[in-house]
This record gives sequence, C-alpha cells and structure tokens, in this order.
Amino acid sequence: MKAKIYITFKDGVLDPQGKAVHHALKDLGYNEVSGIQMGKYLELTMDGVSREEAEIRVTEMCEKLFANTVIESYRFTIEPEE
Amino acid sequence: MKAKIYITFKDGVLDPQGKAVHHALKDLGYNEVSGIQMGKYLELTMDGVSREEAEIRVTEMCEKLFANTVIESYRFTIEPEE
Amino acid sequence: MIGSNSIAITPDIVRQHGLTLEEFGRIEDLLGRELNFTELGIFSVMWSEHCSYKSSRYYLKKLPTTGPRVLQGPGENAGVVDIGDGIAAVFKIESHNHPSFIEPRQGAATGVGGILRDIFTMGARPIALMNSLRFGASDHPRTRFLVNGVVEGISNYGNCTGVPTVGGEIYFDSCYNGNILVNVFCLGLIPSDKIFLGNASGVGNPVIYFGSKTGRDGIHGASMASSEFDESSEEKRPTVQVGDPFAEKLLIEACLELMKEDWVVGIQDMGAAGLTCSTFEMAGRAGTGIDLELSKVPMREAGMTPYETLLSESQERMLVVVRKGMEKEALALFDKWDLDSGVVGEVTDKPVVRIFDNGNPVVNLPVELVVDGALDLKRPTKKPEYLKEVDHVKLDSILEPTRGETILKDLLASPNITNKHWVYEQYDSMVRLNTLGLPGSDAAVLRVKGSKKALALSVDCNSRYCYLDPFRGAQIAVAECARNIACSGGEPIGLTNCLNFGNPENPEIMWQFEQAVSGMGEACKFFDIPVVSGNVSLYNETLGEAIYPTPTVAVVGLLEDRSYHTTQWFKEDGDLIGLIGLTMEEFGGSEYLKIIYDRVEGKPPRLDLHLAKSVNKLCLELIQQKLLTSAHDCSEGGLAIALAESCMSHPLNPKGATLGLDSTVRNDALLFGESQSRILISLSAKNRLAVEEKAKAMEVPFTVIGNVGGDALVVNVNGKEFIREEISSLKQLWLGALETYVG
Amino acid sequence: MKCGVVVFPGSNCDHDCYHILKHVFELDTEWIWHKDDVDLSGFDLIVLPGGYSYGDYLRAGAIAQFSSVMKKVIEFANSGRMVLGICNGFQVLVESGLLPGALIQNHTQKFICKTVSVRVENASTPFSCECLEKSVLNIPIAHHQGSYFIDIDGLNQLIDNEQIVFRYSGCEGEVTGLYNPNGSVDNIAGIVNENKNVMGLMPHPERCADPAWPNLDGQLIFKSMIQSLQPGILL
Ligand SMILES: Nc1ncnc2c1ncn2[C@@H]1O[C@H](COP(=O)(O)OP(=O)(O)O)[C@@H](O)[C@H]1O
Ligand SMILES: [Mg+2]
Repeated sequence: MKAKIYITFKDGVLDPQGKAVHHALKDLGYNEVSGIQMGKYLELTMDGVSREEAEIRVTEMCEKLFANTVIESYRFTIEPEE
Repeated sequence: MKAKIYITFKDGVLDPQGKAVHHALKDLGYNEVSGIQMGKYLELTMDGVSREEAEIRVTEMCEKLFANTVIESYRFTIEPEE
Repeated sequence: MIGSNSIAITPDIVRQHGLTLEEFGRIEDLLGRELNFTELGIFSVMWSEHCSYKSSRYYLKKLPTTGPRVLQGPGENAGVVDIGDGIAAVFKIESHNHPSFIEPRQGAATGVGGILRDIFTMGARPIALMNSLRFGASDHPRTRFLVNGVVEGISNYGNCTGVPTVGGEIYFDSCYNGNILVNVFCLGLIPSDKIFLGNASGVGNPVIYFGSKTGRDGIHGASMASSEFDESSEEKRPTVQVGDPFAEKLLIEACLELMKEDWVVGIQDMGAAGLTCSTFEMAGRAGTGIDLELSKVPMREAGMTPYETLLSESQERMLVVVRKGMEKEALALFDKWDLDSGVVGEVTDKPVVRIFDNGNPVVNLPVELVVDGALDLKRPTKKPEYLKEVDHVKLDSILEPTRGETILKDLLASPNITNKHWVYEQYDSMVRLNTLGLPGSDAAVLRVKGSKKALALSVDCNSRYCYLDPFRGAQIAVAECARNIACSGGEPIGLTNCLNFGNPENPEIMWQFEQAVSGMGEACKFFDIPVVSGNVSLYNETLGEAIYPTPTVAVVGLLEDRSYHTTQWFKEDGDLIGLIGLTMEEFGGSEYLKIIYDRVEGKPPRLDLHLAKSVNKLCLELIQQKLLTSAHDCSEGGLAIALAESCMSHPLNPKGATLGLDSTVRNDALLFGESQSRILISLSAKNRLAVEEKAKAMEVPFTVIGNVGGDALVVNVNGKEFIREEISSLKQLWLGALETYVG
Repeated sequence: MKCGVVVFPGSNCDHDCYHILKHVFELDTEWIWHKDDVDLSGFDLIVLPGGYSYGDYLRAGAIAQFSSVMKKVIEFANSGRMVLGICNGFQVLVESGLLPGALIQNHTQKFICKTVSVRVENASTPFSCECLEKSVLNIPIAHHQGSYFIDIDGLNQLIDNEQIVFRYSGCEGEVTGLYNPNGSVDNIAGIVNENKNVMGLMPHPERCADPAWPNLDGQLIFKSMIQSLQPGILL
C-alpha cells in the first residue's frame, strides 16, 4: 500500500514559513497569490497490510510521530501500489 | 484557483529526515513500512487567474523558488476553489 | 469566536477566568458598576498570578534590590546594572514551563522570544542567552520527546535571532515527570545613559503597534500559566503559540535602530496578556491613560472580537509611544524592516484606559485598579510533613567503600553529572564574537567590546537541596553561582531569579516559597549581590504532585580585565593541584546517595556564608595575580567529579592527575560528598608559596593535594589507593552518556 | 582594497565579518543593505555572511537569491571579482547558481556548533594561498543545513578542476567518514567556482580571526584574500 500524508498547521495557528514565502512571492510579482500554507508531505510504502490495517496504522503514526497535533492537523490517502 | 504543490528529493539524493523518520518508525514497531519519502507541501490560493495561467505561473514559481531542482523534484495539481 | 460583550457573566464564567467571586465582587465594588465581558477578560489576565504576583509580592520585598551599580531594579522589563565605561548590563530570567510541557518545541522557542524582547525593549542589544532546564526521570517515557523538543526549540529560535546561547543547566528528576521547567535568561548591553522604559508619557503622543500581526494565539496563556495541570489541560492545547524567530530578528534590529532616535518616549513588548498588559502597564508607570482603537491593530485573522484582540498572545509584537508628529518616521522605519505597524492610540491625561472598536467604546477602566488592584494574598504556610521522614541520612546501611572507581564511573555517566555537549552543541554559542568562555567550563565569559572588561554568567539551582531544606537550598544556589563566577575570574554584580514552585494555595508549598525567598535574600545580602529582576512561576504541579521547589538563580559577574578569564581544566603537566575550602563528612541530598543508593534524604550540605565569601575572594585574588592555571567549583558529585572534570574537559589535550589525600572523614564523603565552598585549583609549582601565604593571610583553608600529569586519575587516601582509572575511558563515558538517555 | 558585507534580513554573522575585516585587518569595509540598488563596481570583495537570511524558510538561502542586491552580486562575480560566502552565504551562493551543488540538512538532523578540523585541499586559490597545502585548520562550524550534496558527475568535475578547497578531517588531516560532521559528500567543507573567484564554505573563519581568542586559523583565509587582491600589503 502507498500512504500519502499531508500535515499542515491548524487554522488560526501562525505559519511563519508560509508568511515569509508569501512575502517573497509578492516581491517577485506573483500578486495573484492571495494565500499560502506550507506543510509537510510524506509518502510511505507499506508491505503486507490491507487497506484497513494501513488506515489504522497510519492514523497511529500520524498521532504519535508525524504530526504535532497541538498545532498541526493531518490527512492522508491510502492506495494500492501501482 | 487552488494549487497543491508537492516537493520531494530526487532519487539518489539522500533524504536525511526521511531516513531518521524511518528509523523512528522501526523503533516504534512499524515494520511494515518499507520506504518513506519526506517532502514539502504547499497550498496556494490564487485569485483572478484561469487554470491555464495558473499552471504557467505555478511552474515558474516551482522552478524559481519552491524547489531546488538540483536536488528536488516537484509536481502540482490545480483545481478551482470549492 | 470568544467573548462577545453580550454574554452574561455568571459565577461559573468568573471562575473560569481564574478570579474568585470575592475578587470579582471587589472589582465591581471599586468600579461602582458591572463589568462587561471584555473587561472581565482584562481582569482575568491582569489579576492572574502571572501578572499580579499576588501570592508572592509580599515575600519578594525581602530581597535586596539596591546597590551602587543598580540602575534599574525589579519592576521594569528587566534589571539594569552599571558595569562602568558608560556601559550597563540588562538581564532577566523567565519561565515558560507550562507551554513547553504541552508543546516543547514551540513552548521553549516562544520562551526565548519573550525573554529577548524583555531585553531589547530596554534599548539593549541582546548578547547572550542561557537556559535552565528540568525534565522528568531520564527513563520516563516522555522525557526524550520533551528534551529533544525543548532543546530544538531553544536552538532554532536563539540561533536564528543571532544571539548566542552561552550556558545553562539541565537536570533530570522524577519530580518533574508531569511538569518540566524551562527557564530562559537573556543579557544585553546598553549605554548606561540610554535606558528605555515602558512609559506612556506625554499627553497627545501617539501609541504605535509594530511587529507581527495579531491572531487568535494563546488566548488565556497567562491564566494557563497560573493554574495547575489536570487532565483537561489537553483541551487548552490550541492556546500554544508558534514562534517566528525571523520576525523576532527583524524586531530586534528595528527596535535598536528606532531607539537611536530621540523621539522615542516609551516602549514595551507584548508578552503575557498581550496588548492588554502593555497598554495598562505603560499607562500605569507614567500615571497617564491611553485611548486605543482596535480596528487599527494589524490582524492576521478576520472577525476577531475585542476580547480576542486584547487577550491574544501572538508573538513578536511591540508597543511604542513616540513624540507627537513623528508617526511617519516611525512607520517608515518599521516598513524598512518589513514589519507590520499602525498607530493604534493616543496617550491621555486621565489615568483611564478606554478601548474602542471602530469608534464604539468596549472598555473603560481605571489603570490603577487593573494594574495594582489585586490584593496581596498572605497565604497560610505550614512546614511540610515529608521533612520529618527525609531529614536525616540513615548511614548504617551505607558501607564505606574500599575502591572508588565504580562509584566514580556511575556518577560520571549519570544524567545530572554527565557532560552536556549533546545539548549545548545544538546552540550557536559563538555568534557575535564575544564568547571567550564557551559552554563546558564553570561560567560563560563574554568580552565587552569597547572596554577591556568581560562578563561572567552562571545559572544554578540544586532543587534536591531545596526539597530537603528550601532555605539552605536557595542560599546554596546563590553561593554556587557566585563561586562559578569567581572560578571564571569575575565578581558578582547582580542576580536574577526564577522561582518555580507548586500550588501556592497549599500551605506546605507556600512554606517552601517563604523559606526559599528568605534564604535567597539572606545570601544575596551577605554576598552583596542585588536582585534586579526575576520571575515567579507557581502551580508547577500535575494532579497534586508538586515539583521540588526550584528557585533558580542566575548571577552576572564582572571581570575588570578580560585576561582574568580562567577555565576549569588542567593545563600543564607538573602543575600542582590544590583545594580551597573544607571537606566535611556530609552526604545529605548528594548525587552519590541518589545514584548509588537511590535515596533522597538528609540535610543539604552546611553553608557557612562567611567562609563561602572568603573562598571566592581568595580564588578571585589569586586569579587576578595570575597565580592559577585553572579553577573549578566542586558541586554535584563532589571532589572526585570536580577532579575528573578538570582532567577531561580540556578541548584538545585531556590531562591525568595523581592525588594524595589525608583525611579523617570517610573516603566516600571525602570524594563524593558535596561540602560547599570548595574550589579545585591548579598552579605552577613556583607559585605554591605565594598561594599558601595568601590563603593563610585570608584565613581560608588551603591544601596542596596532588599534581597534574600522566594518563590516569589516581587518588590515594591516607596512603592507600582508592581510585585509578584511565582518563580516556572516563572521558568516553562522560561524553557519551547523555545521548544514550535522550538522543 | 574595499570590502562589502551584505546584510539580508536575518543575517547574523554580518557584524562578525565586518568586525574582522574592519577592525582586525583594518580594511575599508561597508555594509550593503539587501534592498539597495547599489553600485558594486568600487568593491574588491563582497562577503555574504552567515545567519538565517529570510529565516531560512523554505530552504536556507532560497529566498535571498532574489533580493535586489543578489542581482548585483551575480554580475560582480561573473565579472571575475571576489565573492566569499560563509555558511548561510554559501547556501545563498549555491541557491543562486554561482556555485554548484546544494546544501541539505545535516545527517544528524541537528544544529551543530563546535570547532572542527578541515584540511586544505587546494592552497592555490585566492582564498587559500596563505595556507600550506594539506595543512589542517581548526575552524568552528554552526549550521543545520550544511551537508553538501552534488551528484557524481558534478563531484568528478569539482575534483578535476581542483575546486574543492577544504575537506572535513581529523586533526592529523585524516579525511574519513568519522570526521564528517554533517554528511557532506566527500567531506566537502568549502569549494570555489571554476574561475576560482567565488568561494563558499560552511566553517566560519571569522570566528577564529580575532586575537582575543587563542585560535587564529581563520586569519589565513582573510590573509589569502588580501594577499591576492593587494600583494605585499601584509608583509
Ligand atoms: N541547558 C544547557 N544549555 C547550555 N549549556 C549548558 C546546558 N546545560 C549545561 N550546560 C553547560 O555545560 C557546562 C557544565 O554544566 P553543569 O554540569 O551544570 O556545570 P556546573 O556543575 O559547574 O554548574 C556548563 O558550561 C554549562 O553552561
Ligand atoms: Mg556549577
């Protein structure tokens, strides 16, 4: 299975990186960009697990390790490997 | 328009963070994970541009700023905002 | 959305705001009318323990706060001490305990941000950071996560702002399992005639906001810091703020540039209780009022209520009052540094703060009631029951060892004694080219550019001693800090403290607090060290388990000449090793008892203040006369650990040593006991006589106990070999242990 | 000779570089503010200092490459004049393409601040001509993204053109993995461009060039630059 995980700051939490990058985009003339959020992206390859198992395991990993749930939220998709 | 951008290390570039996370996963007993890639994830909100324009602009931003193409590759999707 | 003024105020809501019904009644009586919801929020933060010091203020009056060098004592953002040559040192220590427990990385980072702002708010360029950290037992399941997060948070924030982290301490004990301590110290330099204060003076002067935008961050942070943890703290989580060290760096540079102008009237950072606190305090200090228009505040999020805007603890924000007519210049300067800003208000005559939202009045409160109205609580005190159990060492089960190697190695590899390079190598300790004494010796030493002077900094507290006897424990903290300064070649000129205790509503905790403050006050008076700033952090407990009382002190010392700077490591083969001070048969509260026998008991070591002072004086004078090649304080682990450290800690060439001790005290007390007021020195043999004479003249005990050389540490006691161990194997243990616990 | 120290928002070793150039070597030295559209033709040496330009957000050095001053610095470098990038300055140089490769996170995942040994691999560049070939210098490092990466072809080119100036080593000059603090390819600590007028290095020579400290190894790098720009002045 392949899990794709996206981690971003929760709504209302300051995203200092996003702020600085937005600033840079404006300086470069990309004024059409009105908002930006920066986050982390993870791709996991998992062997010998069903989709259901993978879902449970990935949720656990996100809670324990990948996301800092105090300030970040996560979502993920799980697909069989191509 | 909403652009979602994924930036990951190219093959052959050692991803130190991914490696460390993989290690941590093993320590926690997630042995089913056989591979991991860590990257960055950006969400841009863009105003007053068509999908085609957005595509051109986002490609530019990625080439110039978001990705260091010496070590990273990028891909993105563009969708109208919900 | 929190805090519409249409919400009715019920007793429950009052309590949720951390106010007692009594306090609430007093406010409404004095005000002569009902409070609205926004105003309740203001009292909630301003009368919280964190801002009002209502439990502690009475006791803090016992600390000596004046002296010929003191330019600014407690009460301002930081204390200021004159170091001569037209230069003053500005410093303070602060806690960020609760946020760091919830989110270690951001909690610690924003702690650094806060203390930096306290320093540059006064016009000083921050030149050094230190931190004092307390974590739970090294094998507690959360410790590794918390240590890594906290250290990374401090590292990232300090390094990014370009202020070196030059020292600190880190301890592990199960009493911190549910409540870690993160205390951060900052020191800055300032021309002694250009100190900026947080005063909103001059009726009609504009009040300007600058820095980052305001979002819904940390609303209620200050009241969170004032209540103990329980399971529901989980719910308070989103109130943790994310720090932006890059914004802080810009803020530092913008502020320092701003303060070169003669039209800056008063300035204050927005820390705990945000815009509310800075507005009321600035008016309070100047005896003026302020009219504030919230729609002018730069906002990160849409639709924030006045309540939210006023209580937000978004980071990296400042408030400044400038002379009328200079608004444009000020805003242009902030623009240059890419900071958000806006003229948000005006200084008024009547000592009242009036706050408007798009012209609609939302708050109208007398400054004094908000800032100074909370009554000092003289909380009851009671000597704790636990002391009866622990106040003596049951020596019968502790046999005098015949060899010392195993104990030495166990101690060297124990979490509290082992080398801390895993921590301090994550900090940029050198940036700005002032750090003469890097982490890894007793005190950090920084040169003062533009003079031949240098400053020495040390932070200390042995909380196990404080648990066993808070009065003596606090005295020892001051004495140890002063000794570290002396070993590095300096003389103490000022002190700041961070008083970390449990729930003050518990009389036993209040007793610890009273005792510790009294002990600290007495020691400071005796050593002549004024307390110029500080911080109180109460409610450090989880589910009724309080931490050990931890009155952390940081002492700033002055080296009249930077060439006095002395390090702890042995330097030359053939040098003599000497011990200043007296060793007694004492085990109480020692690392030896804890590590080898897992016991926390006994009285902490005796402290004779008079002797402590003369030991420091002797050491300093010997250093100034260039008679010493090294000096190292004996602290946790006693003489053996001090010896091993002096052997191992040379950055390039570790040295061996051979000691011959004659003594009547038990050999474990002699080598691992923690008798106070001892300094281990090394000197060239040709200086022996001079040193001995000087010690005699000053009536300070001094003995030559061995010499430097070889590849091993060899200790003979009364003619019998007690320790023989290769330095290289000791060093390997000592350098590697911390990583095995937390890496 | 005239030196310029660039100040990006977030630079923090700018003062240190300025101090060494101006007060230790008594060179004519000026600040260059990143927003200024300044004429660099009067300068002989431009230093991009260490620090966290633009917070190092996104990637260290990524945003700085677009500041107005960098356009000028790129022209300056392309005209053959000397540019030195230290730490964050090195990151800016690789991001802006003046030097090959990239700098990624240390393999330890942690910021590292300590003094390390580096071996002089090429003592014939204008930045190293005062050093002895294969001698060892002790210089502090202080970085989080200092692991130098380049692909194998790129590495071979660096080697063939003698562009590697410093490698991390033991104190006897042993270049092995044991002495690689951050995971850099081939222990690379500092490189020059093909033309040898632009150098980037992760160690901070300005941190060991002030006589207030016993270690003055960093002075050799400053002396080399001075020697190449103004032969004879140091005699
Ligand atoms: N948290 C920390 N941050 C920075 N430096 C630290 C930290 N903990 C310890 N150090 C440094 O490690 C050295 C040894 O510390 P410590 O064992 O507490 O010494 P001492 O017993 O002399 O007080 C000191 O130079 C100190 O500054
Ligand atoms: Mg000490």
